[in-house]
Amino acid sequence: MMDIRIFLSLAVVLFTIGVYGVLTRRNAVGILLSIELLANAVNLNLVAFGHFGAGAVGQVFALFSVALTVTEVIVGLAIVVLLYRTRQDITVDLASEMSR
Amino acid sequence: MLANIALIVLCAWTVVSAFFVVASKNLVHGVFWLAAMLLNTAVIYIALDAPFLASIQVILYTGGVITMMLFGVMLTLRQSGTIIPNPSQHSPGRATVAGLFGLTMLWAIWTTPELAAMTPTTSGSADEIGKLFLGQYMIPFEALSVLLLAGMIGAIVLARKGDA
Amino acid sequence: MIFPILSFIVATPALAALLLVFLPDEAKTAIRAISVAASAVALAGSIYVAQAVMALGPAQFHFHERYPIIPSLGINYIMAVDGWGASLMLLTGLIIFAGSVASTTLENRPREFYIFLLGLVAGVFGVFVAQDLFVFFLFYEIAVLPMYLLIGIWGSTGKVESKGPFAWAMNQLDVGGKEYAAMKLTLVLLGGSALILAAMLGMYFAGGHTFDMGELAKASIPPNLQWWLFPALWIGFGALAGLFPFHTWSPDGHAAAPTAVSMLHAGVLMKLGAFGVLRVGMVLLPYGARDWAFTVGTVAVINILWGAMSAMAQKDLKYIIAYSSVSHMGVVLLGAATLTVNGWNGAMFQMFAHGIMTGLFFALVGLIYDRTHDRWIPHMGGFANIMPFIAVFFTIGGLSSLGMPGTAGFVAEFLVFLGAWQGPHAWWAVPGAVGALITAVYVLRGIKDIFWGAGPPPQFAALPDARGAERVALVVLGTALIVFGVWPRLILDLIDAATPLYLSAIVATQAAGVTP
Amino acid sequence: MNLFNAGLVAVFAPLVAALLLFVVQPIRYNRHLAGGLSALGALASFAASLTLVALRMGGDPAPAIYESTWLPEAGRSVATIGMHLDGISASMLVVVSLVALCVQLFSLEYMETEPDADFGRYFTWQSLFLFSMAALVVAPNILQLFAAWELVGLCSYLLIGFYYKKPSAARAALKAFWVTKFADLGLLIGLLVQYGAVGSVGWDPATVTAMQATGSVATVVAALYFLAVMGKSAQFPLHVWLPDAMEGPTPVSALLHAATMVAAGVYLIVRAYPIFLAAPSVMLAMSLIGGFTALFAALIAINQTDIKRVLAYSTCSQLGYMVASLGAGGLFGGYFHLATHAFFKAMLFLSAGSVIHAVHSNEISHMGGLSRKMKLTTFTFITGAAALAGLPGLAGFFSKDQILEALLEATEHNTLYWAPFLMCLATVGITAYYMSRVVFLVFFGEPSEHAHHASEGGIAMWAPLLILAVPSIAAGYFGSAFLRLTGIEGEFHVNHITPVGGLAFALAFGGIGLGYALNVLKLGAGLGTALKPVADFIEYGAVDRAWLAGYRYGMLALSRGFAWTDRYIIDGLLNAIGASVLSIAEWVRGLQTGRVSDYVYVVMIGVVCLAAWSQLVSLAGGVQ
Repeated sequence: MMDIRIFLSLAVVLFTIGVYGVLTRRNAVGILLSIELLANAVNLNLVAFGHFGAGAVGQVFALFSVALTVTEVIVGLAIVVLLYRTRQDITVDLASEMSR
Repeated sequence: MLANIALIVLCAWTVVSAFFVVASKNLVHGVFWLAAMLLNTAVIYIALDAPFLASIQVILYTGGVITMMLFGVMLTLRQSGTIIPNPSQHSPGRATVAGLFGLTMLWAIWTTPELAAMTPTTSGSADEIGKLFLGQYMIPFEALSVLLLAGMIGAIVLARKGDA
Repeated sequence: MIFPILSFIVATPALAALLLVFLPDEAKTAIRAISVAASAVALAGSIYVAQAVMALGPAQFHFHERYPIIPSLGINYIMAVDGWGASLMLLTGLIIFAGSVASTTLENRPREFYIFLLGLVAGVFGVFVAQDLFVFFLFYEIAVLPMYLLIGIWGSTGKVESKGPFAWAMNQLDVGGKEYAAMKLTLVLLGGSALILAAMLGMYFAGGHTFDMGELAKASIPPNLQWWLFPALWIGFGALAGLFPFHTWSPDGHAAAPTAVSMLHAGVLMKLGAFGVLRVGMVLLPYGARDWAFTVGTVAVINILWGAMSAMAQKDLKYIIAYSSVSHMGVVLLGAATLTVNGWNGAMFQMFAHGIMTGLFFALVGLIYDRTHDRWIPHMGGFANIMPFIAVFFTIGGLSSLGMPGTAGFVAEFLVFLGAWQGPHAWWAVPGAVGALITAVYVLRGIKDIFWGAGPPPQFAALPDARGAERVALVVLGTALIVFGVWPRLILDLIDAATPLYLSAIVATQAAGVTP
Repeated sequence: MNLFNAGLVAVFAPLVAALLLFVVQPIRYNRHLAGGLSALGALASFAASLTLVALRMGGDPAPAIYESTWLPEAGRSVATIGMHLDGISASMLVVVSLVALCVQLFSLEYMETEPDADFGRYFTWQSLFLFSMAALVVAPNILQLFAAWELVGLCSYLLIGFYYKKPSAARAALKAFWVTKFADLGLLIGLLVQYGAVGSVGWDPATVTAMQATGSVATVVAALYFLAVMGKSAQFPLHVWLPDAMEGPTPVSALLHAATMVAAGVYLIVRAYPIFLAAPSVMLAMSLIGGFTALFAALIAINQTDIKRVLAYSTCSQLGYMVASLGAGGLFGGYFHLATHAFFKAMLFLSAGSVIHAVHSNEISHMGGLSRKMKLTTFTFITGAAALAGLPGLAGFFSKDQILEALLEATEHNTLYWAPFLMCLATVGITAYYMSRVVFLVFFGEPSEHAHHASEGGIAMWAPLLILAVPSIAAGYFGSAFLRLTGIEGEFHVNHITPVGGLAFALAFGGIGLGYALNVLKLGAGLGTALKPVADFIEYGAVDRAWLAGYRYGMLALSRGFAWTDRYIIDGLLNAIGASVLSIAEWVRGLQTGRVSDYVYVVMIGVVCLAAWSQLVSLAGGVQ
């Protein structure tokens, strides 16, 4: 039962859900949540491959990824806060005014 | 056998919580579903023989990130007592694309013989991870620390009150 | 080590521009002094180089400098000058000196203006002395690009009615505006640059992975390839030289540009294009030149007549001069296409003569425009009564442009026509000469309408004549026109000694068979 | 003083004066200095020219040539610049500098009323003209001749446009320049043809032999050169600029448009005569056009009411004589007539100037009865008119006789020469008629109210008239010396009256008699009036208007077409490309919604496609 494909499939499903979230969410924080799903799916992959042959390197990269994701969340949230302060709204549709 | 059942339940529960991250109408609920999903993943890490990473996951993610998310939600959507909306734009096209992506990936995973041949080994201890970080991956590690610092400063600068 | 005079001349304006960057905006006197001093140094250096080359033998290259830049790609910083380069350096020195002196009256952001102007000049000098195609191209772009800002910021806006089958397009584009003019000029020239770059790379790969122009001249690039590369260079460089039908940036651009920019652009930059066609296109691709000569010459003839006829119908002073530039650059291209010694001498001399003449013209037009804030000739008349100095020099410039003996224009046109007659397509000379006649018609009519007649209109009655610095610019250019017209050998000896060597490769191709 | 130095002084003395005047403003603005310097330049030039003649008369008959390379071609010389000093150029220099000197002296007083600046400007151009003309005369090859030829055209333009504030003067200046410039295309292209064929722009025997060897080249070249001559020397139908050129000050008309500049065309033929001789068909055309111009212009002169225009048409007519003569092989006659005509026509013009100065009008009807008030001017004008009409004993008689002789002789070789001969012969009578008309109307009869206060000018005005009167009367008797000096083959006898001469003599007297009958006795008064519309139609209705229409409806309309096409088609296409790019960009821009999820949507579509493709490839056996 310890088949790598199970973990990979789980990651794919998580990733797919995350993608769907990014595609459909209109709220900036909502999108950030979906992105967390994506990142988590990737981490799961890294750890799975580490367990099935690559060794500690898998975890090292997962840790790198975690750190990057955290940074991204920080900056993303800062932008959200900024967005809110200037516009009183964080619906990303309205951010499309940059195309005008 | 029991382990297998437990794993399947775990996986199913992970998928369900992930689904509600995306599907919940209340944003705060969404954040908590994400926390649940992250904790589930931490358990899976343990199952994958990576307890160190699991602890990081719990501390950093479920502790730090979720707090920050809540913080962000509360800061920006200060409607007390009501449901904080999490509007979505559901469309069949988007669902199809996401679904097709998943199916393609699954197809790839289950048709690749190399994957089937893989057997579990050890994941490596915290010891080994530490040596790798301060040895082979020294420079990326340091660069990452600088990036974190920059992200922190950037966040402060961006979110600072006053002349934004 | 020998003093690197060529790099020094190229660097002087560039360094002066750099110095200006660190000056405060308010120090207008210092800004002007530095700019004029830098261009005076460049002029003095050019004169020194010209006479030294004359003494050392204008047929060979002198003042070599060579430093590798990217050795693995065969890119070197090579500077050297022979008679051709020296004569055009002298032209550049004269024009930039007159131009920066004439611009001392500019009040709107003089610092930035001079920075761009001097940067541009450094590029122009560089093109004339660079012997490495890559560096040549680099300098070429340095010279061309500041034009966008110089016109876009300091230019003036006119109005053009939207008519004809493409009125819809004109409505969309604000035709006549300075931004439009700057944009059109830059886009057309960049389009040309893209072609040049492509051809350059073709030469690089076919010519033994070198950009050294001396080695490329010796490399035997296959005639078939040359047949494809030459038109790219011809159109690419030609776009800058006002080649028909890619010349329409010139009238709008020159009309919109401020005085010194028009002077430099028509006076020197258009020559870069013609020089590129001649020095890179024809000298390095002799087979291409031979096979395309008929097309080049015929289009040049169209250029001459087209420019002259279009100039005749203009009522805007700057447009007249701009179209006349198109016409006169046709003479340069015609001379180049003749593939004869006289034709090439004439082409080089015409670059020189037309550079000075058109520099003078644009300086004068600028002076008139500064005073009247009007370029519409029907509004003018009788200006000779209030600005006799300007009238005299306008007449001198006009006479040179119509090829009056005793001015440099005559020598150039006569040599080109002589070359054309000796070449394989003698008939080219006839429309060329007719172009000179048409020039006589529109130039003298313009002089009559602007300067002759009883008194200026009342709103212009109190306008002053040219003043101190402006007079210096006019006298420098006007005197040069006459001196080089009366005794052309001052320049022609420099050019003539180098021409046969450049031409020899093409002469050799005449004997070879036809390109399939 | 040797030949070289004398030549240098003759050519460059006026240039020094001109440059000083042009560059140094205080000199130009000081009328004493300006006039004096200019006249001094002319005087020096005249003295040097006389020296030249003296040296030539005594010395070696071969031409002395001093030249230096002007245009190099691969180290060789395309053309030289320098001086070609022989009898012809020396004699021409004397004529030019003498007339110029007289004209400049005359101008000192005539132009007195001009402001200082204009006065200085006038003398600057006068000096520049004298230099240009001298450079033309001594040119060692056709290129230098062409260069100087254009320069004298420039001076003509500047001097016709001297009163540039007057629209009619401005127009006349442009017209003169354009018409001659058009004709000069012939000279320019002829030079190219000649150089292309034989590699030389000279007229030396070797060049001419080479041209003859190349068949039709000589004919083409000669025809092209003749086109330029027609422009410069105002031959039909390019004569239209000369009458209008009378807008310039009268002394200018005397110097440029009567005596010297217009004769440059004839001088070119004289210089390049070997080339013309090699082209018999061009010679015949020359003769025909010259003869026709002589007759045509004389006919038009009959009805002019402006005294200067009468003289202008008579200049056209006399130039026609010269050209006709040269076309018939009468080199000496043509050249001799050039010289004598220069003297007496300059004198006529200056006398007319004196009259105009006195009555402040050009109109003949504003004059009349001036013989009582201006005795000296009356004398010189009548002398000049008589010389022009060809009365025996005066300069014009001898030279005109030479021409008619030459034409008659040419009929022996080619009967077509009868046409120019008869036209020239008829012109003798007509010339006598219109000149006597002017004399009777201006100097005799009842004075009009303008003429009441007329009086003779000062010494600066009458002295030049008297100086010019000497050669106008006596030049004919120096024909043999002239012949010897110039080295032209021919014979000349003062006291040998030929039958043709007698006939011409009779015609001249007939013309004068007719003039007396019509203008003094007022017989057949309606005749002139009846003929006037016809003459007017010929002149203004046909030739002039044809040129005007060609300019206005040909050139200007065409140029507007070009400009329109350039702006709205060629540039329009460029604009259309630009606008189309903008439109496409506008459309493409619609894809950029600015919504992150939309971008991710598109990215995901791409990812799915890529993933599916790579999966399919690997299932099919991988990429080999």
